[in-house]
Amino acid sequence: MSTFGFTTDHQPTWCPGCGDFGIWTSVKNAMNAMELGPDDVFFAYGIGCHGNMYNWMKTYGFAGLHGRSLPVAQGVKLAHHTMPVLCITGDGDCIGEGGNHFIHAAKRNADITVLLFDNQVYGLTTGQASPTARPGLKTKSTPHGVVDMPLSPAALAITAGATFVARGFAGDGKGLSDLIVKAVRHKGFSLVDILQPCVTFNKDFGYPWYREHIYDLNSTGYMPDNRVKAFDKAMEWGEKLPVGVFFEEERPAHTDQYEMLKKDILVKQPVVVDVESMLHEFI
Amino acid sequence: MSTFGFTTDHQPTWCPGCGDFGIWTSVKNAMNAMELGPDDVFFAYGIGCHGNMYNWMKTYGFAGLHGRSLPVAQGVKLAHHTMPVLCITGDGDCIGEGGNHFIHAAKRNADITVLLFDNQVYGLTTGQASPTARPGLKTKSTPHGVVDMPLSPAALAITAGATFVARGFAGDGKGLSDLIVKAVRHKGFSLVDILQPCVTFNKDFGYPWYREHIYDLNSTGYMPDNRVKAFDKAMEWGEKLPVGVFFEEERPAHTDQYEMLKKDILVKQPVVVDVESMLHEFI
Amino acid sequence: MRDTVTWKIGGEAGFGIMSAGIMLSRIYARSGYRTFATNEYPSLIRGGLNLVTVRISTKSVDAMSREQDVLVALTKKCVEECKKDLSENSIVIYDPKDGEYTSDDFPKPVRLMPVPLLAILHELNASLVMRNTIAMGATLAVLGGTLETFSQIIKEQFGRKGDEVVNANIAVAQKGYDYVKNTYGSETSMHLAPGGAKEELLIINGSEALGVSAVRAGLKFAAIYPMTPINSVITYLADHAKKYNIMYVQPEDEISGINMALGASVAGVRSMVATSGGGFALMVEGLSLAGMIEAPLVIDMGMRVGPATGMPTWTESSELDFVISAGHGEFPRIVLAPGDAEDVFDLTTAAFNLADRYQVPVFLLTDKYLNESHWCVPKNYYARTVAIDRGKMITEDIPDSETYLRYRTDVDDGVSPRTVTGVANGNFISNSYEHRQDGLMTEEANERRIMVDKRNQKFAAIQSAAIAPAHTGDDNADITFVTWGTTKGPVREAIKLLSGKNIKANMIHFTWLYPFPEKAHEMLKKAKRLVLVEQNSMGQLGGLIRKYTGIHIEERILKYDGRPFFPEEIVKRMTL
Amino acid sequence: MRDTVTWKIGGEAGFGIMSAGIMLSRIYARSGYRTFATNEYPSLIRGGLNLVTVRISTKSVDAMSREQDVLVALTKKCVEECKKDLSENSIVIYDPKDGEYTSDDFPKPVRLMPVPLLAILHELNASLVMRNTIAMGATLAVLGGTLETFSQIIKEQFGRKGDEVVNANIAVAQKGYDYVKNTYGSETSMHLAPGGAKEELLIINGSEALGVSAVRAGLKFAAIYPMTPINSVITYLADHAKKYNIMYVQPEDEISGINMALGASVAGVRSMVATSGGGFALMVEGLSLAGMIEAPLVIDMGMRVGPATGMPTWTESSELDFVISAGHGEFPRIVLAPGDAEDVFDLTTAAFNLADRYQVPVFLLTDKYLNESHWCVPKNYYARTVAIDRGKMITEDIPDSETYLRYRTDVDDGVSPRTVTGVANGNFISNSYEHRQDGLMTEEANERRIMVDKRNQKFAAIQSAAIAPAHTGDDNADITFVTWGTTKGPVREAIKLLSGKNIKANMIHFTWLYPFPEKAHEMLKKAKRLVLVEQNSMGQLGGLIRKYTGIHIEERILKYDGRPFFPEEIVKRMTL
Ligand SMILES: Cc1ncc(C[n+]2csc(CCOP(=O)(O)OP(=O)(O)O)c2C)c(N)n1
Ligand SMILES: Cc1ncc(C[n+]2csc(CCOP(=O)(O)OP(=O)(O)O)c2C)c(N)n1
Ligand code: SF4
Ligand code: SF4
Ligand SMILES: [Mg+2]
Ligand SMILES: [Mg+2]
Repeated sequence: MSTFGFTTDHQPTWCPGCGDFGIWTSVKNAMNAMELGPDDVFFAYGIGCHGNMYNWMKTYGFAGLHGRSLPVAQGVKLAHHTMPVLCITGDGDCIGEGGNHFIHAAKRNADITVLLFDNQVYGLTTGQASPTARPGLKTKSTPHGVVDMPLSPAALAITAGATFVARGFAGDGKGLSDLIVKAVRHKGFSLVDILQPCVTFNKDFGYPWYREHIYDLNSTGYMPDNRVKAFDKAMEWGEKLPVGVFFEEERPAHTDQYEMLKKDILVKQPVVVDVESMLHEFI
Repeated sequence: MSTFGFTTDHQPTWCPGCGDFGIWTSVKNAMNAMELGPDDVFFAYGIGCHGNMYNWMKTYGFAGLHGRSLPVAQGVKLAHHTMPVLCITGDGDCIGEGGNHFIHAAKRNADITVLLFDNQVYGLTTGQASPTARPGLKTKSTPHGVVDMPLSPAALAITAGATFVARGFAGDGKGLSDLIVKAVRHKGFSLVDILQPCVTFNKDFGYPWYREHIYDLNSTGYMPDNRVKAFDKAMEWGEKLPVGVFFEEERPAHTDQYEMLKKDILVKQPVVVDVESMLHEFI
Repeated sequence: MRDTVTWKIGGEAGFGIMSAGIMLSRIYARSGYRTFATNEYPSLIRGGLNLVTVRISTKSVDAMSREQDVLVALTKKCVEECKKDLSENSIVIYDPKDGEYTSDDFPKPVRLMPVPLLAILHELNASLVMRNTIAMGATLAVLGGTLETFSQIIKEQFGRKGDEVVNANIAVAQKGYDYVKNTYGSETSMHLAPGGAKEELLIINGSEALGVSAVRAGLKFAAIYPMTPINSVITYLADHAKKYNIMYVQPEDEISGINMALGASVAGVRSMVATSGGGFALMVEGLSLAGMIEAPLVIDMGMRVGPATGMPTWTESSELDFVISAGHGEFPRIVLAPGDAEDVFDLTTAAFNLADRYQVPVFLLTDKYLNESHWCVPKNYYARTVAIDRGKMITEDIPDSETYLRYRTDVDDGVSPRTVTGVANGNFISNSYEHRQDGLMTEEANERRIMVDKRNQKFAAIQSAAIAPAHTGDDNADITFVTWGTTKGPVREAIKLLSGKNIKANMIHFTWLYPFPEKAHEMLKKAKRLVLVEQNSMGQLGGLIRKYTGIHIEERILKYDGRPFFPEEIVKRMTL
Repeated sequence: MRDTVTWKIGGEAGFGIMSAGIMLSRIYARSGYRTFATNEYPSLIRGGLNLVTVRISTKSVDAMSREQDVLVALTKKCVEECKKDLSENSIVIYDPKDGEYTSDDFPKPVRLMPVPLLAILHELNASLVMRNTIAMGATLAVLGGTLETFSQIIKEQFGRKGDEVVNANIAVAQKGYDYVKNTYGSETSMHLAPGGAKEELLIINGSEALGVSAVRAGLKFAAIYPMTPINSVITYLADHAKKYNIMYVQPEDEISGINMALGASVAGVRSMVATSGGGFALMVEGLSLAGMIEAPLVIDMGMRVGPATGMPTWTESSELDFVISAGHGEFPRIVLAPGDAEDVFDLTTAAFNLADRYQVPVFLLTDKYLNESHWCVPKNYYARTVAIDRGKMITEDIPDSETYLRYRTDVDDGVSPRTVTGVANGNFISNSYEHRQDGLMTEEANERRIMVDKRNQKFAAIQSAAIAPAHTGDDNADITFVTWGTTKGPVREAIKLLSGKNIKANMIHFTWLYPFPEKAHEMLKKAKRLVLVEQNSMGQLGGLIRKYTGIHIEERILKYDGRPFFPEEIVKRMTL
């Protein structure tokens, strides 16, 4: 088995202590566990601190627009469906700006893996509240504390039709890389919502807070086989906060719906047109 | 009690038999039941067959862009929070193009009422599949039938934080206008997902089909007080299909979060600035 | 006997108005005539008034005439709305049940030919949807045609539904035909002169033409959200996806559409989007992204009446400035605007090659008039071979010893070779941030400047491929019309009308709008008197010309009421 | 003694670089000097190199100089990056722990003043975040200032945190001050001449200035999605919302933002959005909607380096063409571009009035340089009364006998009176479809034409309110710089530099860009030699000028590397 460092000449620019470091390591470990090298995998990045990762992660990739990594990923997947396609996205990127794409990618059961760096803030724009921010969180855009209810990415995915929904923690390297491997191996839309401490703009939810509150759902005997139960768990956030696999289901992925992809990837499909028959219908 | 016809010199242009006629009547009846006249209420319309209603519905209104009636409604509500604000929207408009606004308006618990004309198709663009189209439905964009799972507007609303979620049927005038009254009277985000036959582009789901399959949830002893149960019901679609109120909850609405609105509507708030103190911080 | 007849049919949506127009076009196209059909309908599904106008001629047809010679009115409203556009001695076919008229009810004297459509249906126990078939039979009698080709087309069209349907249709057609012959005699003033040599002609609307051309050009991926006037592109692609191994996806919105298309493009397939102004507005950020990552993309931008929702089913050409300047930041793009179905073929196939060759977004500025009119074009024009040039594309693995630089700057046309996904050692980042040659981010002043210069270098390279405007007509004309896109046909016919008045006019017609074709300057300078003709209220091409040449065209004929130009109207609005 | 000193401080994000710059500006602004501060930082939150440059002068300061006189380098990287921009005899303050240098390590001879920052912190048991405070103390010693005002500012700033913090800060500042005085003597070549009369001056960045001005102008509603470079607008509005009864909403995306703002506007409140190019791209459809429904709206469009994500924290002015042509269909809009903090006040207050008076969207084209630089502006300038003109707005109930027509066409400026929600008998539809006078849909040709003409009528009306470009400098100059927005300051200083070389130059500076101000034509025609100066690669103002006047400015000084112009550079790039 060959292992890859995926390194470039850029150094990570995340704040010291940022949860993104841990996630990055887990991502690389997961790739190595699956023996996927820089030319074997495609990463579509959002814009945010999370997205900056592309500069130190050498693979086929696309650092596109804020909120749009899921459509890009789906386009790539449809054109090259044998390649694993992952999204590196944030809570602002994926659930704020890109919320519509999120529910629709899940609905289509697009065969992509979404790694959501969930820190409750817009990190890169210096700390406004994101859609997952918990009530009370004081940020630049909510000087008196967040008032509305947060959105749960996991619950949204479950509602919209995702077939693999999990939550991980940036501080749990091994657990997280295992979840990523499962998510990538899953055929269909997979989400790993990753609890990520932002040490600079979200002081309320740091490593200690998460360590104290999370518990491993799958070791409680919970079986991820029921959408309603999964929804219930995905909405849970209080004294205890579950991590692990919430839901898993086998259902044809979006790319399974296209007959022609059984032959070859779209990129390699020739242009075959019988001009006579093509024009016949217009005569 | 004064009653209003809300009429203009435009005649409805919906296809004969379209479910939109029935909804329109229920809407007018609901307004009359609440004694709301043309100057007392604001309607924000989407673009679609549903949205054409503005031409024969005389009130304060806004026929904006495809998919954007919810943001418009929220802007109006924030500026004039004592006025009831309703959205006339479609499954394409609200869950396709406008999906992101839908989940975020629900999250904010914006005090608006969303009437979703749910016909499973893009009617006005001559019948492509919409996000709520059931598997198998043949449309112009899915000549071999819809393949992916539909989105449930009710389930999405429940997941995103809506505080009043109901489903009605265009063919049940009385039941529907009652639901609309409840929805408008509810303080916070309210959705009435309205099953609407499109006689021209969706032959699979006509009046008879719905009449045969729907049942009144609230007369089964179901209590709309639990989000998880509501989710379960909102995902139900098979031999039986529930209509009625799925979920209801009291929670401060978006406009309740603004201290200053306790004084007066924003439109009437004077410009009060003490220039000295304003500039002091920059010296 | 006449060279040309303009025929119009009108009724409610659902009456089969559109299909009647297509069928009439087909009948005559198969019989050695040229045709052209336009439609008008309101933005609603049922009710209202749908109109189709078909011009049939023994010669080529470039535009619609302002007046019609034959009107088939299936509702009273149709008579009311259309009578003002009838020429002297026009024939009006209508069901007397819908209303009784005398020639005096019309602005100009017409010949009334009531045909009891409903009564005939009743008599034959035929269903209401066949009303248009009777009207077609009656039409053929009026025009001096036969039922032969029509019957053939009925067989082809309804064959799948069984003999009964076929025969019923033929029977009602015959009834309509006979009724006219028997009641009004076999000679009318509208008999067409015999058609010419029979050439295989396509009756195809602009959207279908674009779909066919795109497939010919190797299109593999299209993500299109429904919107008038490009819905027929969706229908064409969705219906033919399996047959031609192409992928059509209906995205949740236009933003997703363009980003999916860019993903597919970067992965290595020819990819496109189609939309109208409002949908394109949502793609503007994605356009800027395409410019930055240098991804090929073809955008079918179907114009209609704006701003905002406007009049969605009517025509206008007011998105020229918009597409040229859309997107934040500065980057090259190409803007093409076909004027007719021939142009659609040439420019669509060119668009895909240009997009790949220069790694830029390429616009096809179409409009409602182009997309929804049914054009008549020789099959041979569309049967030509299409050369596919994917530009600098690397599909072979790169040796371990080489370092691949996606945005290498040592290229003199600004275009760097790109890999497709999966090429060994070919990985790179398509980066929306400013980047170095390897695709990774830079904020360094010098690297930024170099990368802007690289992208801007393409302007010169593209200019060398630019298509000069077409100069048609007398070189020494006194009047030179300057126009673009679909005003081509009306202006061309206006020139003919002027020449009938002994006024020599010619035309400079732009199909390549941007980067502004340098050759246009010389052409414009030579003209004696320039007259700008545009389907918008601001004279956008005029602005573009002044911006790039300094030439100010003061004389302008602008139209912005949603209706296409009629040749007569252009002549009328000239100061002669 | 010097009239002017340019001081720079650099270190990692989190070192308090930005606040040091503001504090130094405040100290000197309170002491009778003028200041100007710019910043540079990469698009990341930590690490990297943040730089703030402050120019302090006894005279007015219009721009930054290319070279610095004093550098406070808090990291080794800072020395490396900044040494090339030091002028001869510059003073370099640094912590010897970060590196040891001799003057030879610098391109030009400098005076090194190592200050043991960390050692001092250690000695006083002070925390690392106070490092910049020592550096400030050292700075004041170098510039020949006192600690008095600085101590006062420390008290104001940290007062809330308690005496301990205040005293600790003052103590470290004193140490830094004393260290320099004791080690390097009390005279340096950088001593500033005494300040002038003390006038109350604001130190304010462009975003704050815009926020303040908007509130003064009666802003009531803002929906703004975060984006560099307008994040400070959000912070300002969110922090002051309660105090000034304004509503700030964070929308889920920019599309929602502009549609919320239009809803609020139609309901009757002054409303705005702010964004950068990528976010504005998403608002383009909403812009067209605003044009169609004739809703007032102010759009703060903060430009930065594009295309796409580009270099988000750097400056460029390349969205002029974009905002002028953005949106499908044709409709009037107004584009304004402030050049400095004074302009921000004047144009922001004007923007809200213009939006209401003409019922059109109005752009404030700002940029990163304007938004994030700290300007020094007399308080009196900002304390002036602001006249609020809401235009044709109906807030009183309409009698039952009257029929209210929202889009009545019997107005000669194209502007029809609008009601606010709730006015009795005032209900109407804001309609994105083409509409009749009452707001209901029309597709009729004539009604369409009339409504387009009505909207286009506003162009002439707006033209009468247009602000001609500012003509500054000698009327008979040999060189006329033509520019817009924030290049104003650098060009103004370049003119001074040229005048030092006995070359007479003047400037035509556009703050009102669109509708193109007619008066500009005459001004441009008079000039002997026109030189275009723009912060973009295509010379967009140049294109606009040619489009509207035919005048082609061939000589162009363009910059597009993300850095603002320096006056010296403009002079250098001139062919003299
Ligand atoms: C269209 C658009 N709007 C806004 C921005 C500005 N922006 C950049 S990153 C960001 C938020 C990032 O938040 P999140 O996705 O949570 O990422 P994080 O930085 O927290 O990892 C925003 C709003 C942008 N780049 N593009
Ligand atoms: C930005 C944009 N995209 C596309 C369209 C075209 N369009 C008009 S109505 C419509 C779909 C309407 O579907 P739905 O909301 O379900 O309404 P219905 O007609 O079924 O009532 C679409 C796609 C548009 N007007 N604007
Ligand atoms: S701001 Fe927060 S999310 Fe961004 S790099 Fe720093 S710690 Fe990480
Ligand atoms: S197309 Fe369908 S939804 Fe639209 S008016 Fe006709 S029946 Fe109603
Ligand atoms: Mg985040
Ligand atoms: Mg629908």
